[in-house]
Amino acid sequence: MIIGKEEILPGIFKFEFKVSSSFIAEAEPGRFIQLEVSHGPFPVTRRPFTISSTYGKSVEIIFEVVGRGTEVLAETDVGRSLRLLGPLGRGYLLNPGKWLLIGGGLGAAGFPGLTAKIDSGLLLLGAASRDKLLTIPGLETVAITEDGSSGRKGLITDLLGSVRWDSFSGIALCGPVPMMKAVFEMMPFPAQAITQVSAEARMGCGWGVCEGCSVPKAGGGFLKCCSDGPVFQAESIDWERCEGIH
Amino acid sequence: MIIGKEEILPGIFKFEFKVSSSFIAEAEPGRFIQLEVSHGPFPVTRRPFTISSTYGKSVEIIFEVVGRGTEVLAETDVGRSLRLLGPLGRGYLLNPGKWLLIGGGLGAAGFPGLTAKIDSGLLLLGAASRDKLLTIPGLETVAITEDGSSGRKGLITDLLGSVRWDSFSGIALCGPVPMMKAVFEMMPFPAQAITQVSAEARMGCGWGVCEGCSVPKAGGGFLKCCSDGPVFQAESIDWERCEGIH
Amino acid sequence: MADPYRWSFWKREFNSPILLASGTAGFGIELMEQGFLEGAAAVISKATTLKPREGNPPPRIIETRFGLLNSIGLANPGVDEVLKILLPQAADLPCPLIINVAGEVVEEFPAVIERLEESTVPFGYEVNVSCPNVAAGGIAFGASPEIVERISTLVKRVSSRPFSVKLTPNEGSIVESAKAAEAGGADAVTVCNTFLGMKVDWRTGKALLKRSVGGYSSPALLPLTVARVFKTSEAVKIPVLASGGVNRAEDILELLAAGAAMVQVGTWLMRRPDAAFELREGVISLLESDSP
Amino acid sequence: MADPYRWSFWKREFNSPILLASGTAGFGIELMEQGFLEGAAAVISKATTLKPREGNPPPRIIETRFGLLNSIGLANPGVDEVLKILLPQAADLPCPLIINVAGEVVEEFPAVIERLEESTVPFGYEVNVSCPNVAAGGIAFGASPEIVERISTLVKRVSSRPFSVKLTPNEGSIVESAKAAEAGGADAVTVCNTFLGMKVDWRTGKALLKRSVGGYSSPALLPLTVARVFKTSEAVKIPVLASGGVNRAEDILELLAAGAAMVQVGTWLMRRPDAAFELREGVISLLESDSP
Ligand SMILES: Cc1cc2nc3c(=O)[nH]c(=O)nc-3n(C[C@H](O)[C@H](O)[C@H](O)COP(=O)(O)OP(=O)(O)OC[C@H]3O[C@@H](n4cnc5c(N)ncnc54)[C@H](O)[C@@H]3O)c2cc1C
Ligand SMILES: Cc1cc2nc3c(=O)[nH]c(=O)nc-3n(C[C@H](O)[C@H](O)[C@H](O)COP(=O)(O)OP(=O)(O)OC[C@H]3O[C@@H](n4cnc5c(N)ncnc54)[C@H](O)[C@@H]3O)c2cc1C
Ligand SMILES: Cc1cc2nc3c(=O)[nH]c(=O)nc-3n(C[C@H](O)[C@H](O)[C@H](O)COP(=O)(O)O)c2cc1C
Ligand SMILES: Cc1cc2nc3c(=O)[nH]c(=O)nc-3n(C[C@H](O)[C@H](O)[C@H](O)COP(=O)(O)O)c2cc1C
Ligand code: FES
Ligand code: FES
Repeated sequence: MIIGKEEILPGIFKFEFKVSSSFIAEAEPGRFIQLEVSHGPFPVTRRPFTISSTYGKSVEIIFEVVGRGTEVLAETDVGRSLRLLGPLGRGYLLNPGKWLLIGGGLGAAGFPGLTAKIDSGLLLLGAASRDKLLTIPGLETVAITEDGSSGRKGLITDLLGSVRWDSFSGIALCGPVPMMKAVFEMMPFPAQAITQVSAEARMGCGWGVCEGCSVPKAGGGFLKCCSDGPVFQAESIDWERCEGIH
Repeated sequence: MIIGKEEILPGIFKFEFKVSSSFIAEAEPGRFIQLEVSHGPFPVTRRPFTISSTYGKSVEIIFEVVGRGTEVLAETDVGRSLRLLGPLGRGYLLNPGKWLLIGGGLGAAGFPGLTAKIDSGLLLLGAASRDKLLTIPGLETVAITEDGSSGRKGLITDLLGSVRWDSFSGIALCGPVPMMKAVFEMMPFPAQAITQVSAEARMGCGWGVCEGCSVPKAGGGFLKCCSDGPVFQAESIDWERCEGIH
Repeated sequence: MADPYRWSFWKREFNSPILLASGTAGFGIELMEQGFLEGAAAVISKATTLKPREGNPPPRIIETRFGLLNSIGLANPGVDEVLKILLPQAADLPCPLIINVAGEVVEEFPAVIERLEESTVPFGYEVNVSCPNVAAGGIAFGASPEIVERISTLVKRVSSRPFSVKLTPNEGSIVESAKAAEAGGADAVTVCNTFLGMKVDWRTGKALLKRSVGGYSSPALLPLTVARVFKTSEAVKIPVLASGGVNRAEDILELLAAGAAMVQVGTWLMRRPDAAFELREGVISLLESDSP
Repeated sequence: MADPYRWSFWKREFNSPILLASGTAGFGIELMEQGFLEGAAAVISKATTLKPREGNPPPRIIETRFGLLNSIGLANPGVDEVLKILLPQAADLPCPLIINVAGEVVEEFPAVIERLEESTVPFGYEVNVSCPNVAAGGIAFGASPEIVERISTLVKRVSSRPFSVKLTPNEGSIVESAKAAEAGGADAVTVCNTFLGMKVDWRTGKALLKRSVGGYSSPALLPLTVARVFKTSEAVKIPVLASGGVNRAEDILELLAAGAAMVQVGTWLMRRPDAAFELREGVISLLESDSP
């Protein structure tokens, strides 16, 4: 059941669902849920959303309205029950020490939950404009927007020059594919090796059976976003073959 | 636009629509409208309803909820606009004198408008129960219900024995096909010859192009319910071949 | 203000890509009388056969949850009546009229068209090979590329006007049939007719259409038409006229992008007799909003 | 309270008419782990081929307005891995497992099945002749009754277990193919695989699936399946397993009334992993409400 709903930015919503305690126990950062957005048969498949954070017996997601499914979802009111599958997939492999979180747009939606599980961290946050810039509490944050409406003006890659890569024990990267690819390619090799990305793919089932959610694998073949991921070692992905997927 | 809505009997609604004066001018008794019941694409076709009556610049229909289209319509509120085509088809050929109106269930929905155009008349009205028995003002009425909950108990054919057929100059018959067939077959020949029936058929277009609404024609072939009718000389229909159509 | 958008086929230019599909527009006469032909590039008539056909027993139209089943059975007054009554009335249409032709045997197609050549009204023909070939036990003519080519060749021989062959998605290979139509001299292919469909009442076990199976149309079938238009337009050089599943301006643009020269609107026209006008407006405004 | 309703095929009786369709249930292992196999008479595995197949490049799944396009490309680890890893895990399934088999050439079908005979796990096979026949330029095996019969005969020869031939609605004649499968010794036909579909972005002119066309599934296609089940079940004596468009208990009863022995659920299972349970409950309660 939806117990909280807030339009945190124009067209960007935070929804809070009541869930079971076993759900909470398994809701590791980086895992996701499959939400049935409509009661009727269309859209046919569920929609995947990263678990943003959990509180007590509730789970939060943050999503942007980008098409029919998210539109229908945004119109759903508090008190309604939606079928929800999860937590699904594999989340972040956590290790102690300081983390660098790099998020583009809604890619940062999963960072609140991750923040709660790491010792300390620095967040680089990019968005098109302040209207699209999420607020992730509890972390030192450097923000950049394409139009300069908040923080510095430019792309997130413009922030990378000053990063002291060797001060981090883990790196989390999430955002649109071209942004992840660009960031990954600018990283020095040792940083690449400790980077985990949260990938996105069109999903059919979300639980490993349909082979719909393939992500190109380094060295050939494909990974399943929903069950091999959605969080992957950045090095395990073939970024060249990712081009144009979304 | 819907300007009036009333549930006159359980599951039976009267809707009033605002229409143009040219519509009113052409709204002869027995003609019908094609109503677009939903904004979305399903159900695909419009739904036909007899013009029940007209007042000033408004038209009334009376309908029963029997499936998806009428369900959606019944849920539509006053103030909403629905696309409406009409008046369509051919209505009653009116002649002076006393008329006999024979209506079964919702078949009487078009009688208010007819009543307004004839000199005088007698109405025989049948229904399954009082819950389905329409009230047609302005006519001497004999009612009969299958369960006896209003008027006499029985079928409308039970009323025919006492009818003085030669006292009428016109007969209008409307109701379910088996009822119309039974009534027609019990009539003496001269009465058959002055009987007009309002037929029903599944419609595609409603304006004569799709050939979907065929009604078996006496002597072979088919009539188009929507443009040759819906009101026909009872003798022009092949009642045998009508069996099982609805 | 004149908009710059133009579509063309058969050496003629139109300000709309929309054709009104066979069986859903009559001969255009009722629509003309209501002023509803604006926005239509051309009207395609209901099926015309050599002899009058009374059509199938009712019910002929059944709605399903997400679409429409029809089993009209090519009801039409026959080519003599068409020539005598309907074509003279259709002479006043504000847009060209294409006559859809059907038959029970191969020879009936050229026979009907030979008769239609007597009239000056038709702009061209649409040859419906989706109907059952009585001589082949009821399998559609369109199931066999050889028969499609044969019909095209025979029609070509008697016709002074361009013609399209309307293919079936239910039997055979639509791509092979399109190639066969082209080889036989067809000037276009229509892709495609309705898909075979049926509805059964599980409580009684009975089909709801009197003739059990019929043609199924639905906006949900658009992706099926898109795929078939894409594949046939890759395989032939003649224009592909798309038919199936259109009820929005976006649908028309999608079919054009997939390779169609023109796009037909059928079932939706029964719901919206002014569909051509509405959809053309929609197409133009999408194109305008898209142009830089 | 035990309900009296039973369905049977291949000499086995089930308390449900529901099969989980190929490609949407894996090998049943994930569903078993979640307790979601209750209500399923049997699971049909994803396609198994001789060699491992990595499948098509993404995107492989695209939603359209009223349905789903998929272009998985028969991704699977190959029969060796299936025998070594998946079948041992699937040995614990609470219901039978039918292995779906695909191939690029005719000989691959019996070759895969010969290997599968090494395992005691399969209950039977489903032979997918909807995939492209590489030796025939990519036309589906199912387009030709001769090839369907040939594959059936070859499979029959090596198989100790019953098998169904899964037909395609896109090419050829589904009725002729069903008869050919029966003639070749098939123990059932599955009617049918997905319809060819496509979605194009009109602004860019590009297909949304990387491989342009794919298989289209939608609840709106139910009437197409009903018609094909009706026609094939009239033409053959072996059981017809219906597949396509099911998402309600009524749909299952309609397909059974049209002639199906069992009914598959595919796309809907991806949305509702517990679909078998829900739908079976629905079927039983409709049957109960209908009985006098
Ligand atoms: C593991 C995972 C986690 C995700 N987490 C979030 C999240 O926390 N917040 C959020 O806003 N979004 C998230 N997404 C993306 C979200 O699922 C899509 O935006 C949503 O499914 C779009 O549905 P729609 O019907 O509104 O759009 P559609 O009308 O289906 O498509 C609109 C556009 O959205 C994109 N899109 C559609 N489906 C997907 C998909 N499955 N993955 C990626 N892009 C897609 C396409 O570019 C498409 O053109 C996540 C996706 C995945 C795979
Ligand atoms: C000329 C004409 C005038 C009509 N006037 C009235 C009227 O004044 N009041 C009224 O209540 N009904 C009238 N009807 C019937 C009305 O059109 C149908 O009840 C309605 O279309 C059912 O739509 P649905 O979607 O609710 O039902 P559906 O779900 O489509 O069908 C439910 C059941 O209704 C019956 N039905 C469906 N369509 C028709 C149809 N076109 N004709 C006859 N039966 C049908 C069938 O038996 C079907 O099993 C008229 C029909 C015609 C042809
Ligand atoms: C009621 C009806 C009658 C039709 N009659 C014919 C016909 O006579 N000849 C023909 O070639 N196609 C006929 N069709 C098919 C349509 O022309 C069109 O190809 C098909 O319906 C798919 O397009 P749509 O989805 O726009 O309806 C008919 C379709 C319907 C719904
Ligand atoms: C994602 C997906 C994968 C599929 N993979 C296979 C497959 O590997 N082999 C096969 O025979 N059918 C495959 N199918 C077809 C289904 O088994 C089923 O026949 C079809 O989707 C129609 O049924 P539905 O409407 O219930 O989905 C697949 C369908 C989908 C949606
Ligand atoms: S979404 Fe089905 S396997 Fe990943
Ligand atoms: S409903 Fe179309 S011709 Fe009568």
